[in-house]
Amino acid sequence: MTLGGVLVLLLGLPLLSLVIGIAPGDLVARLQEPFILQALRLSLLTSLASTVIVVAGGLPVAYVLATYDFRGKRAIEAFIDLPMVLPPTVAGLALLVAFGRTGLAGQALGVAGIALPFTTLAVVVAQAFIAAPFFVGAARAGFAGVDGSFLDAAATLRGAPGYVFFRVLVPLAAPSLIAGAAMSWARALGEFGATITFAGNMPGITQTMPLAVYLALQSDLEAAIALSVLLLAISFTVLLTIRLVPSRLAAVAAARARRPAG
Amino acid sequence: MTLGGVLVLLLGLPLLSLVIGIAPGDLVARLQEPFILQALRLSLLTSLASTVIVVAGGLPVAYVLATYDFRGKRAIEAFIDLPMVLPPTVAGLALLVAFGRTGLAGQALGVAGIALPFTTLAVVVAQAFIAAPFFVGAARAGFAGVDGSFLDAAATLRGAPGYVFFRVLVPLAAPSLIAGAAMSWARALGEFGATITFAGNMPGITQTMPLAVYLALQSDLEAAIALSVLLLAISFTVLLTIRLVPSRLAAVAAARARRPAG
Amino acid sequence: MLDVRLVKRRDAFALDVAFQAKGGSTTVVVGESGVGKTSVLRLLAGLDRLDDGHVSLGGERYADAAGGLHVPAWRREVGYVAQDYALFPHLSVYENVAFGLRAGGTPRHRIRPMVDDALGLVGIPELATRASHQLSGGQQQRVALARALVLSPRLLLLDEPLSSLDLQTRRVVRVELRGLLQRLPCVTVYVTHSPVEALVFGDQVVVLDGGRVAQAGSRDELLRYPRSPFVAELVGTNLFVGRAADPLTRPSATIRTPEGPVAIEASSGPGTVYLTVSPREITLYLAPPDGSAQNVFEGTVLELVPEPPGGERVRVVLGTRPILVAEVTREAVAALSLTEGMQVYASFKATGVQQYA
Amino acid sequence: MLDVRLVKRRDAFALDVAFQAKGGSTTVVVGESGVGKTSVLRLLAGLDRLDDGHVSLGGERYADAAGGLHVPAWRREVGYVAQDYALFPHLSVYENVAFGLRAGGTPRHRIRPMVDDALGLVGIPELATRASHQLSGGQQQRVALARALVLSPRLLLLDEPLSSLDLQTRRVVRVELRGLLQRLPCVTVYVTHSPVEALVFGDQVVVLDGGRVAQAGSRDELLRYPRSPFVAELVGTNLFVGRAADPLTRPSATIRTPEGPVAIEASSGPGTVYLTVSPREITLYLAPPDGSAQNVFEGTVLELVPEPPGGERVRVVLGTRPILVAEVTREAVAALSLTEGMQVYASFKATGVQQYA
Amino acid sequence: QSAGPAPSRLIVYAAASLTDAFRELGRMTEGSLPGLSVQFNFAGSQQLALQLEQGAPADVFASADQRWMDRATEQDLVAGEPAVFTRNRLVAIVPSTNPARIGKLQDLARRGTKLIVAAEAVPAGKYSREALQKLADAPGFPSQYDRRVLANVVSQEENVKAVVAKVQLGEADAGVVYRSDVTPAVSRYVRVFEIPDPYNVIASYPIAVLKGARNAGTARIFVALVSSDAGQRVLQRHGLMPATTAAAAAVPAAVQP
Ligand SMILES: Nc1ncnc2c1ncn2[C@@H]1O[C@H](COP(=O)(O)OP(=O)(O)OP(=O)(O)O)[C@@H](O)[C@H]1O
Ligand SMILES: Nc1ncnc2c1ncn2[C@@H]1O[C@H](COP(=O)(O)OP(=O)(O)OP(=O)(O)O)[C@@H](O)[C@H]1O
Ligand SMILES: [Mg+2]
Ligand SMILES: [Mg+2]
Repeated sequence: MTLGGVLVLLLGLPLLSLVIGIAPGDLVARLQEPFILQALRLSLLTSLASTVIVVAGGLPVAYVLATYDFRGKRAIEAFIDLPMVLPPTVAGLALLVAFGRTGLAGQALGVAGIALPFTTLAVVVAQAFIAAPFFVGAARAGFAGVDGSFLDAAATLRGAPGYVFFRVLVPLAAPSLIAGAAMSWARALGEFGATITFAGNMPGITQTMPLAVYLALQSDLEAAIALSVLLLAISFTVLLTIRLVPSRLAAVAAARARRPAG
Repeated sequence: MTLGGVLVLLLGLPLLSLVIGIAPGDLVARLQEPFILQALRLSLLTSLASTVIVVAGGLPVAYVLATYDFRGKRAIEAFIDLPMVLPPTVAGLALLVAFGRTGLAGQALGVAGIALPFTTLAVVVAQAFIAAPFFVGAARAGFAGVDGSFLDAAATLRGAPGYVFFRVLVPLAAPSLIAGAAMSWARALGEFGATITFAGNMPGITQTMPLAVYLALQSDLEAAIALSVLLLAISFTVLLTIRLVPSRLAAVAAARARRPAG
Repeated sequence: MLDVRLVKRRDAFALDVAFQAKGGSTTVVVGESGVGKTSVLRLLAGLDRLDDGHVSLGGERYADAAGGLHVPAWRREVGYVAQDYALFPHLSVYENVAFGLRAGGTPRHRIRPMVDDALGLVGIPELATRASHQLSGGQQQRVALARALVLSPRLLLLDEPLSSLDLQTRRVVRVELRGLLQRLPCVTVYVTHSPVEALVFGDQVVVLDGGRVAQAGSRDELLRYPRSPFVAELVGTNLFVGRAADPLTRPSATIRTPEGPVAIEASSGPGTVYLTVSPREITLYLAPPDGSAQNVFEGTVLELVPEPPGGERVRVVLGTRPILVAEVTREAVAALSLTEGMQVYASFKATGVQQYA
Repeated sequence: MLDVRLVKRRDAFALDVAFQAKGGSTTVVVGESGVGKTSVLRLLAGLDRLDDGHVSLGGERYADAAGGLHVPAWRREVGYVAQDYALFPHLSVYENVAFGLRAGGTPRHRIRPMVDDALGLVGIPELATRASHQLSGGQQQRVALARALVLSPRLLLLDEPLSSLDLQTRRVVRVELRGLLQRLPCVTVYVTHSPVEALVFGDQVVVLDGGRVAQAGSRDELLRYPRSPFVAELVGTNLFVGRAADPLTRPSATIRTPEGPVAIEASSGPGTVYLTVSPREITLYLAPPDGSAQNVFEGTVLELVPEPPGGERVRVVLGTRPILVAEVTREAVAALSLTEGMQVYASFKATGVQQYA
Repeated sequence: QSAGPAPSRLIVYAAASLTDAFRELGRMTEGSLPGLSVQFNFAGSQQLALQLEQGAPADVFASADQRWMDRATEQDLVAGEPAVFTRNRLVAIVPSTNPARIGKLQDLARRGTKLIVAAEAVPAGKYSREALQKLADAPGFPSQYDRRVLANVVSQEENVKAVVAKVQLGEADAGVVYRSDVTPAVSRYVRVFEIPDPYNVIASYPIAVLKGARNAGTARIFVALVSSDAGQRVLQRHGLMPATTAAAAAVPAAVQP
């Protein structure tokens, strides 16, 4: 218990310290600054876009991982988790090496006339790279948690696999999917190292909130802290929503799924 | 399915790009360099220490979150997840503000003659701060997954709460606990931003592998990539082990827990 | 020895049960799924808290809602065998049985002989070193029992101990368990949904329905004097509840029931009267029978169930009000060409009615 | 119409079952927990793959292990009502029933009348707008049935459809379901562990034991001619399997069984002979009976079970070899002072034995 | 492409330490060329070099360090000769609370002083070490001054701004940073100790128009503005020193004569 308290202090004090000493009015004032607004808008836009990509791509990956067993599955799972443990700058470097002009995929893209780095799209790619494991992990657990009897029932009711996926599996795994999506959204929102390395730091194009924090840090520590608190507030709101919404949904789903005692 | 492939490529290509072009011999040669060895040793030491702290502190926190329902529980959960979404530099800043010489807790520590920043202990604290949510999340799910009937049985067998925790709950949640511990270990191993901000960068004292990688990046790109691959290989090994060991353990536990069809 | 009143309120469910039991006796709590049987045991074990009432064992008070007293489970001298046995999967059979002794601080050197004794008592001394997943259902049940008994509980709680065993094993274990319970000095509360087990195990039977006691008594009392539709269904007879019409007449009397008057031989007195009619006392007709039979009910045949062994007799469930069950011979079914959905008249004589207050 | 051989091998379990069934008929597959009942249904529905054998419905081949043919579940015209009903929790009753129609591409304007019809058929037209968690067990069962029937399946599979209903609801639903199945033109395979349901529903009864068919036939056949210890136990009679000793003698013959010779009136011929003895034919003695009763078995009283209604008769389970069940009156129990563990002699007359090949 | 009408966008890759000054210069350029939008990519010089190598679409590169400009030149990314447009000098800073009671540069050698500098791989770190070496030979400084000071180093930061932040927060007793890092926002929290010119090391900031520039013309205008008197005044206001001569560009890390 004491140990637990130590951990809570370890987590709580730093976050509290950041928040203390920032006047709420200051936060609101910052929100008026056009360059902050721009960064905030870009952050919201790109994190949303990367979340959409992560969700769209993560759904089938999570589905396959939750459903099938095959050789090398564990390796793929470990592989998908790698971005989670890679120092983000290294992650950005890896992205640059892969999608840069001379990179493996970059050359192919270059032939097609697409240059990824230093575009808003690159921000999205960097965020997706970092955030994907969060969604895939949660979605995988969510899919695995859906009672197979519903899928079997759907199959015996003429439900082709694709139909069953969208009409039964996704709705029933919704709480986990929402939680995973929100979590990866928040992670994308906080992404810094991979973004600045891979996408650069161009206001309006690639300068997201964490990058703006970094620049503020160049001249004014307090401004940087104020911006961080802003980011923190947004993240906290998202995370709290993650916690509250799915538990509501889960409660509803549980109530719905309640069977007669048997 | 195509979308899933895109995601796998998105994750795979950058990692592959890093690894390609690095001669295995080169990696081995790097391992001889004393400053790399030093950083590696420090990384292993601190990540292990922070994992121990996270586990020791996380166990009771996860237990309380998994077991009890109380007002503000969701907020605490969201709170514990915050380090996961905070840009690590901001996290380091927050740690400085809290545990630094002039910080909330830092002043108290200072009275006790303890100065945290610029010490190896600070590295451990920074890693613990970032890695804790990973363990708490996994442990919480693990505890929640232990069938309450075992705990009830233990209680009716004269098992005081503490006895039950260590003799029943922890052994039965072992697969999740191990997975969570290994995950938070890997995350601590990769920690960069919070470490350098809070603990600084001093070879042999606070310079971990990711810091060495970053500094190598300042002067020698190839060296940085080689070091990254080294870090990647270690992370991958850990993550693969996480995936393989608990599934073995789980299989054993499942076999053990198998009941007569009823 | 055991004196309890257990009140527990949940969203859509309220439990309120009181009973006493003597040392060495077995009380069977029987009822359908969801009536609150497991809730009763959990409250007795101290795994849940009472909303009202009390639990007293011997002189000792384990729980008293009024006084806010709640001795936690691990401080009660209670043995609890859960329906799923809940053997610790990470421990061997020996370690499972030793668990409670270790937790309670029994000196090391005394543990082995006590565990060996307990395993011997339940007849599986040779399984000590097995892992708990290497046991059949019946063996698991024995280990769970040994694990509880080794602590010499003063109150033994068994939750559907036989229900996860298959037919063959169940009969064997039932016989052994019955013998064992008769030898044990502790108070036993045995929960089941099986009427057979209630009748085999119960020195006292408490029938639960919707969280309340529908009827309680010895097994013979229940068999002979059902006092609720649930118990009547359980023991397979037809029940009417009514009031005698005053003044009492002989040789025939009429009891007013919600389903109409029932003629009986003689009424024993005023007040509530229970009437049972055995299914064999009921005769079926295709047309309304003439005068002599006083009690006639009309309805459709709901179901025909051949009775084992051999199907020589057939249970006929009738859609009368109330639903009546008749038992007739296969020949009678053939003679009347009884089929489901057919309109029939059921009749029984005043002399075929058993009555009690 | 339906012709199947289902072979499925698992770690510790092997299923090998073959049967045929006519259109409009109901085949009940009955057996204890774990014998493979659900496995049979899943193979028929196409939810699992055959290891060997085939599934043919009408002229159509749904699965053929030899040819590697496996029509997936969603392409079979099969309705499957799982034991837990598996109503989609995120859909209303209406949407649950409409699910299969939408999935199969039924034109929009035809869906509503079809759903309404199906809900009417199962008697719950008024529940269309309910959420599936707002239903009682019986109502859920009806929705699951409607959901399957609305697709007009050619094969209807029901997995213990009544087992999660309580006693009172179960009787009502049983009657309705029986009526409905009799009207439906499809082949129905009905899985249950309840002997009563097997006897009520089965035009044909397939008794499973350990993944194999222990006995199959009409319900009367089963009731009268049990051919395995399992079926005998199910129908509540005592069974001996043996061979007639040659030459055949009259008026008395002897059948050699693994448990010793059994004397009967006359043997019908050589070969395997099944003998049943009704529990009522068995008389109990405290001392070995003298000459006239030819069949005497010795053993202890394992269990005394009062029989409902009223407990006037008591089933006595005896630890003889084989285990015999006797049914005696309560007075007989009192007269012999029968208690569990007592040594007794059980005897039956040659005339009390039924025999068949 | 550069032959067409003046494009509306100029992209400048500049070292993060130039953030405030360049933003102002950007606005000035926009003022003089209506319709033009100057956009900056501020990051570490080495990150910028790496990005340019990977084909980043930039017109101008301003590095905080000669090395990364050299690398860009080697990679054949630079059009013409890079020019040093500004210079920076090192200062020592202590928190305004001055917990270690530093009164003069000599005090940095006092045992137990928590000093932080940039890592050697970072230009500021290299320069700091060079300056300390020079001070060791200066009158009034003890022998082995550089060693004793370096023995007090508790952290070698990857970024000179991190040095500023830690001193500002009072975590370190002293740090060595660029003069330009002591921005108005920072100056409230720190005290500055100048390092005398003879012993100081002056960092040169080279700037160059890039080969891949979409609008080399506008890029040259911007570079000219930076080097102009007006531009130099702006840089000075942000704590940077003027580049004395254009020729200085050829001299790496020139020592103040
Ligand atoms: N923890 C709980 N929270 C809310 N309701 C509960 C809880 N546990 C049980 N119930 C409800 O209380 C009622 C009684 O449950 P209980 O488990 O005591 O029944 P039971 O008689 O043991 O049933 P079964 O024969 O199915 O085991 C049921 O309606 C059940 O849904
Ligand atoms: N997916 C599976 N993998 C391995 N074994 C299985 C699987 N499903 C069932 N079994 C085993 O196959 C056997 C038959 O199971 P099945 O579910 O068909 O039995 P059942 O007769 O339906 O039992 P119940 O009455 O308990 O529902 C059992 O021994 C079971 O343990
Ligand atoms: Mg129960
Ligand atoms: Mg089944």
